[in-house]
Amino acid sequence: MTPRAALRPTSLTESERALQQQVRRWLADRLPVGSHPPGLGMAAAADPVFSADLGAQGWLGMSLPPEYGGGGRTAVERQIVVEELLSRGAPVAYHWVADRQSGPSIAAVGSEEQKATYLPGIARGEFCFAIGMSEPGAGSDLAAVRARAVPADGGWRIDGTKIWTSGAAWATHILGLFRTSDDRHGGLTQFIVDTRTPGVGIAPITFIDGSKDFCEVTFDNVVLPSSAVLGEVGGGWGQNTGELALERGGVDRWLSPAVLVDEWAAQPDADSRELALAAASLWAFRGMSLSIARMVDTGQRPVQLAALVKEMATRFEQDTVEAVSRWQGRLPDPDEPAGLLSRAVLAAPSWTIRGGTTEILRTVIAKGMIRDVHR
Amino acid sequence: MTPRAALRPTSLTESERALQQQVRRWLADRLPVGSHPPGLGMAAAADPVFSADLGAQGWLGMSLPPEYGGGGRTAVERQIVVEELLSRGAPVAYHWVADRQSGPSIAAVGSEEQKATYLPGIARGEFCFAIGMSEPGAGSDLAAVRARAVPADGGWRIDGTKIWTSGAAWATHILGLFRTSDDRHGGLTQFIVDTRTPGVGIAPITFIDGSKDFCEVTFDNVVLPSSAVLGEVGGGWGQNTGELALERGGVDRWLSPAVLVDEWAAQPDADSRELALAAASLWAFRGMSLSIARMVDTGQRPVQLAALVKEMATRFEQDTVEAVSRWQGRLPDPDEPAGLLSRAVLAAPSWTIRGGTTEILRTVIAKGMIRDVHR
Amino acid sequence: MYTAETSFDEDLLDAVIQFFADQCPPAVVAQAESGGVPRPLWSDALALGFPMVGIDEAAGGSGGTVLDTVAVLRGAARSAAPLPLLEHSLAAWLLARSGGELPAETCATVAVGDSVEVTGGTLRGRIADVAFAVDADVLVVLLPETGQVALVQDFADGLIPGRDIAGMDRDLVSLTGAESVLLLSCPVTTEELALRAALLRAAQLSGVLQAVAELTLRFAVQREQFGAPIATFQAVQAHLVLLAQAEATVGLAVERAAIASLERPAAFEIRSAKLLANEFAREAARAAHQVHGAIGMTREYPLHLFTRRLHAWRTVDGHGPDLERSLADMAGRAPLLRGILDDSDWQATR
Amino acid sequence: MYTAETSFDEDLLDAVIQFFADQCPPAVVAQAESGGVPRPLWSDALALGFPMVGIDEAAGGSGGTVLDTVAVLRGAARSAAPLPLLEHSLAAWLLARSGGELPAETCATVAVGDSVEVTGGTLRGRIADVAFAVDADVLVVLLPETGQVALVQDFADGLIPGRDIAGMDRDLVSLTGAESVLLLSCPVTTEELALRAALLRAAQLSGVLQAVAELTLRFAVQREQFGAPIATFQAVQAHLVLLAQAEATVGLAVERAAIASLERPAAFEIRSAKLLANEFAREAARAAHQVHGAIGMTREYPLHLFTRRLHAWRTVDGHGPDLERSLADMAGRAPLLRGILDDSDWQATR
Repeated sequence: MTPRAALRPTSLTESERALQQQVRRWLADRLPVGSHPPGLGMAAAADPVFSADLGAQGWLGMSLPPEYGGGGRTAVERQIVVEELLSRGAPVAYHWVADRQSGPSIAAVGSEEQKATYLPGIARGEFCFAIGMSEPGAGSDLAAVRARAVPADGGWRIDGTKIWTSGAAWATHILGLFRTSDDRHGGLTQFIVDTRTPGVGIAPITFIDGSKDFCEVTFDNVVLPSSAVLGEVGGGWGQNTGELALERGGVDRWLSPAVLVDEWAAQPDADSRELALAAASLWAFRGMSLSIARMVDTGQRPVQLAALVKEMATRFEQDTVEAVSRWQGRLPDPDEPAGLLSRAVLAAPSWTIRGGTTEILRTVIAKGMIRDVHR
Repeated sequence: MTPRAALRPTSLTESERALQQQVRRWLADRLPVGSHPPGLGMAAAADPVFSADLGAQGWLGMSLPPEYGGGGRTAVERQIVVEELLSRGAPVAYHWVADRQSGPSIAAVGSEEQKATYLPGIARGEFCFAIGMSEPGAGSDLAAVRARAVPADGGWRIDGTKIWTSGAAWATHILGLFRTSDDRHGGLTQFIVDTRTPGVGIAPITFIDGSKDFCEVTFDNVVLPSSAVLGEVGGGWGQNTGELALERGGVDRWLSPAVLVDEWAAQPDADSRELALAAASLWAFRGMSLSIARMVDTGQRPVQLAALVKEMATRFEQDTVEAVSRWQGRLPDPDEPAGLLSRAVLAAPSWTIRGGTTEILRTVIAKGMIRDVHR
Repeated sequence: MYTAETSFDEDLLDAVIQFFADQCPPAVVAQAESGGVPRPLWSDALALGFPMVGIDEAAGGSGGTVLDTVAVLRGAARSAAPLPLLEHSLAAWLLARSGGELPAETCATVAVGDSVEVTGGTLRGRIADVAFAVDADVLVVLLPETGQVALVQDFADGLIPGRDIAGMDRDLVSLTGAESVLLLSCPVTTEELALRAALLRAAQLSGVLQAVAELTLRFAVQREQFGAPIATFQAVQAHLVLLAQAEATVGLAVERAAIASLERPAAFEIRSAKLLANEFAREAARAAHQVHGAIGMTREYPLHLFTRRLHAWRTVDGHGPDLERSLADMAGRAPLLRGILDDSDWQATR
Repeated sequence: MYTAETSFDEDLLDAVIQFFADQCPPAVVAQAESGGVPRPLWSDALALGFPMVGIDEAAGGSGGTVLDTVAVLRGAARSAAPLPLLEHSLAAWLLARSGGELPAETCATVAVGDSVEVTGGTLRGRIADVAFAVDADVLVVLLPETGQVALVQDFADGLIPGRDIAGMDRDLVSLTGAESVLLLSCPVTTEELALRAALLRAAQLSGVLQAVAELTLRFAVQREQFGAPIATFQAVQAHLVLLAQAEATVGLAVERAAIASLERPAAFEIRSAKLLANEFAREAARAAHQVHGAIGMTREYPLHLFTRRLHAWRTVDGHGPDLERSLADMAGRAPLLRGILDDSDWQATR
């Protein structure tokens, strides 16, 4: 009845612990401390070579079907790998979206041809996907999407602008949402667009921390084959919200400041109340993410629970960065070697915006609760 | 343009400081430490003798016109007296509503006869007023008031129920809001009701801390003379909201936990962050209340500012009580001599409910800001 | 060996919830504030074995683990049961760990006798804030000085009654040497007892948080203001979401801490669970009252039965600066995240 | 004697606001992150006397009190002016208090030389994090060891440039003995300098908070989602109210602290104002970004010019545990409320 009713405690099995140890050993070797500037969770650096190496270990596309190059492994196993990556601030950005979001989407609703075309490359870490959803007039309100796809020559012609697209600068593909009819929700369709297609323009929008992986993507008379449609024509709304929903409860929602928290916890004079709250919260969120992954592995779709976790975990991430910054004081240029905290302070607002704002999530969660009462 | 634009720093004049000293000397004598169980701001105990003594000093009805027994003094002077009372947890409940709210209302919109009848007694601390606004179906939404007054025999007959009326048990009068027509806002009228009038029933509703000054007031065929109408028939909505508006910025919105904070601040092991925040906030709110009182004295009506202060000051009161309770630990029965903190913990939720809930105030303030942008 | 699947006994929990929902409506809870523990309710619960769940059968218990004790306390707390279930359980556990057991058909409470003197089998000294002492037949006292536990009877003479913020007894016990005392050697440290108390108290808080979330949601869906159910207003929805998060987070945390405690001291997990329970209790009480408005501030509506317990329980058995410091010390002792991801006894080994 | 009516120079404030609104649009601010202090803007401001407001005319200043300095810094901060107005003002004040003055037509900055050695009129040592050192002609260094102040020129050789989170210079200065140095005996303690810096920094924060509140309100009124301006959603309104509260509270607090400082050290008032400014800065940055959504996360929209300054300034010149402890110590030293209601130098006298 209530969201909690579904959350069951779980812990790692022996074989899962073995995987954890294996990943740790590999990362200790491949990514020793000091070898890379640590990043902030899923917003870390992009490193195609690292992603390819990870793919070679079988640690990308883990939950994709083996017949398309995937690992056929569980959500929990994928979480174990991701935990180890994010807690080190590893450079995950090149493969992140494809591994987490686009790959599973294609596996779920893609055609045979699409699965064969994209999934193996995703599992190898070769393909970098970016998400083309937001537009200047359509941020939280995706039904306001105006970029349009019209049938043309047996395929489609798309025109319009997508904005705030993370990682488009180095993406090989964009999974975009376009309007194929005027029906607010029913008129949206997802397309897979190769970024080399003529008419695709990608321009960086400088992010608040000075980085350049936030992009504006323009589509000027871009001609696509009919095979570019992902799933159903007019089914983009449902496919897209489904895609988002389960990812909300993942470890990436509370591990963004992982490296900072670990350093802070080691300081003897850290404020004990704030450190205690951070430690207890990290422990609690880890348990919730693991329980959600376990539910996914038993075929459940705990969409409400995932939203519940994201809403508070991302606020926790911000609280923690604020506590550390208050304690540490002067914030240097984010580009300096000691600039990780500054980058976190600047990027933190995005954590409660991307993937569903706090405000939107609260409405979604509350509506679900009200619906359940009336049931 | 913005609410701040109107707030000007001010401090006490020499004569105001003299009044402050005079009140302190008198209270040190009349109400020495240990002579009374300290209360929580305006929700302290009721003590008609104390109120009469205060009235004899000229410290009630201070801003009422001298021709009706009032002091003809300023809002700042009244604030000085109230600060000293509330910071000691003095038993102010008998005169509180009459002095703060009903007296000024009658002075503003009452008839000559009403002024002559009520104001001198209010200034002497003889009359105790209670407010009859809320009903079971009309809490935040006063337009939903259903208790009804109908013309009868040259006067009015009233029927219905008012609830959550603080202090009705010992009130001499109730200033109530009744429906005189079906117009949602324009159909409400204020009446002054002597609690001895036949048909008035007053029954305590036990408050969460076990106290009994929260009441249900029933009106069963209560016949009133036409002189019982305060202000205009149908003008109750505006009169009532005006009455509330300026009181919101007063010192009673941040002095509820005064006695607790003073004790807590003296503890050497109080959490320094929380104590520092409390001290700085008290200092800031004192300045804001004083500035608002000064504005009132120059004929301004800083209604938006007052709401702005109430919204954050009452949350501050709750934060502070939570900080003290977290620090102190075990909470005894509120009736025990050491039970003040327990009473504060229990009563604190009412501070962001009474006089306009946090949620309602935010809407009121935001609407004002939006209106100002469009101006 | 407990596995990834080790979980809560849902059937037991359901039985407890149902029993208290039937037998312990708000009127019974309110009545206990003046009338003390309702003995018929206690007898019925005892007959069903609830107070002795988690205690070995060899020690007169109902069997099961602390995970089952958690289920009982949570289920009872959902109805704000005015019974010394936690205290009785700790008393039975102390005795069981010491090779003893509680008398049958009894009502026990528990205390730590820091300043109690043991002389030739008699006890002398005062113990403050003993929960339900007035109602209990048996007082079990941990005596850290001598490493013993005492089963005390006939202590009513020296009692000075008091209450906590929820209206439940918290009494001053004066032991004069005249009591009937059985002393046993006891391997349990005050630290171990405090940890188990913290876990069980957090379990109670998790039950109350469920009740508060449910009550508030139902109220918000039914209550109309400005022509619509208040649950449709964004400002109210924010409170409802917080309440659901409190229930979900504390509920899972308590279960995980209980499971961890089956194999190790689990000080980090238990303290984390208690800290989260305390913090969410504070925030949930605030949110629930804010949604309810004036109605919730009265004793005519049942919300107070729950929020007063949130306050009573968030401030005992692990709270405030001491709890925060102990947890922060553990967090700083080793790489924090590694420890959390390992989910093993990292805090003891580094 | 300052009276109940002592207040802010509104005309000066309006003039400063207008000047910077005209001369310092977002493009100029952004440009300064790579190009350094825009010298024409500085020259124009200097010609109008703004950087020397609050410094006695006898010391080459524009006259007025620290209340006027507060007005200038607030007005300039509303446009995020990328100028060393605060630093220049502190440098001029240190010299004025020591009987000296800044050279005309200059751009100065200020530092405390805790580990600077003074030998026969030359200085040796490193000073970290000196604001705008790269852009300044003159560096004024308080030397607490010798009770002197040094006016240093020709210090460019030893500079290692750095930046703060707002993109403004924060440089490492190495003094080698080769600089041109004028030493004066100085009565100002590091504590006094720190208090004045805290007050002026809080004044800057108050100006930025005004800008952020205004920018966010305008955005929320114009931006539509789900068919309505987002300012009509309760969830957004909560943020707008917080921003208005930040502006109102910090604005008044800074003015009151400045007025108090005209007559006494006002450590309690200044530290309170800075703490409130820091806390509201943190919360306001969060609220403003939350209202703006993704648009505000880019450097194409001006919000970042303000929120980055909120972060830069909330973490310098009085912040964190040190500030909290010093304020808590004062609060605990005497009856707190009495002291606040007295509004006098209570913290020094008890």
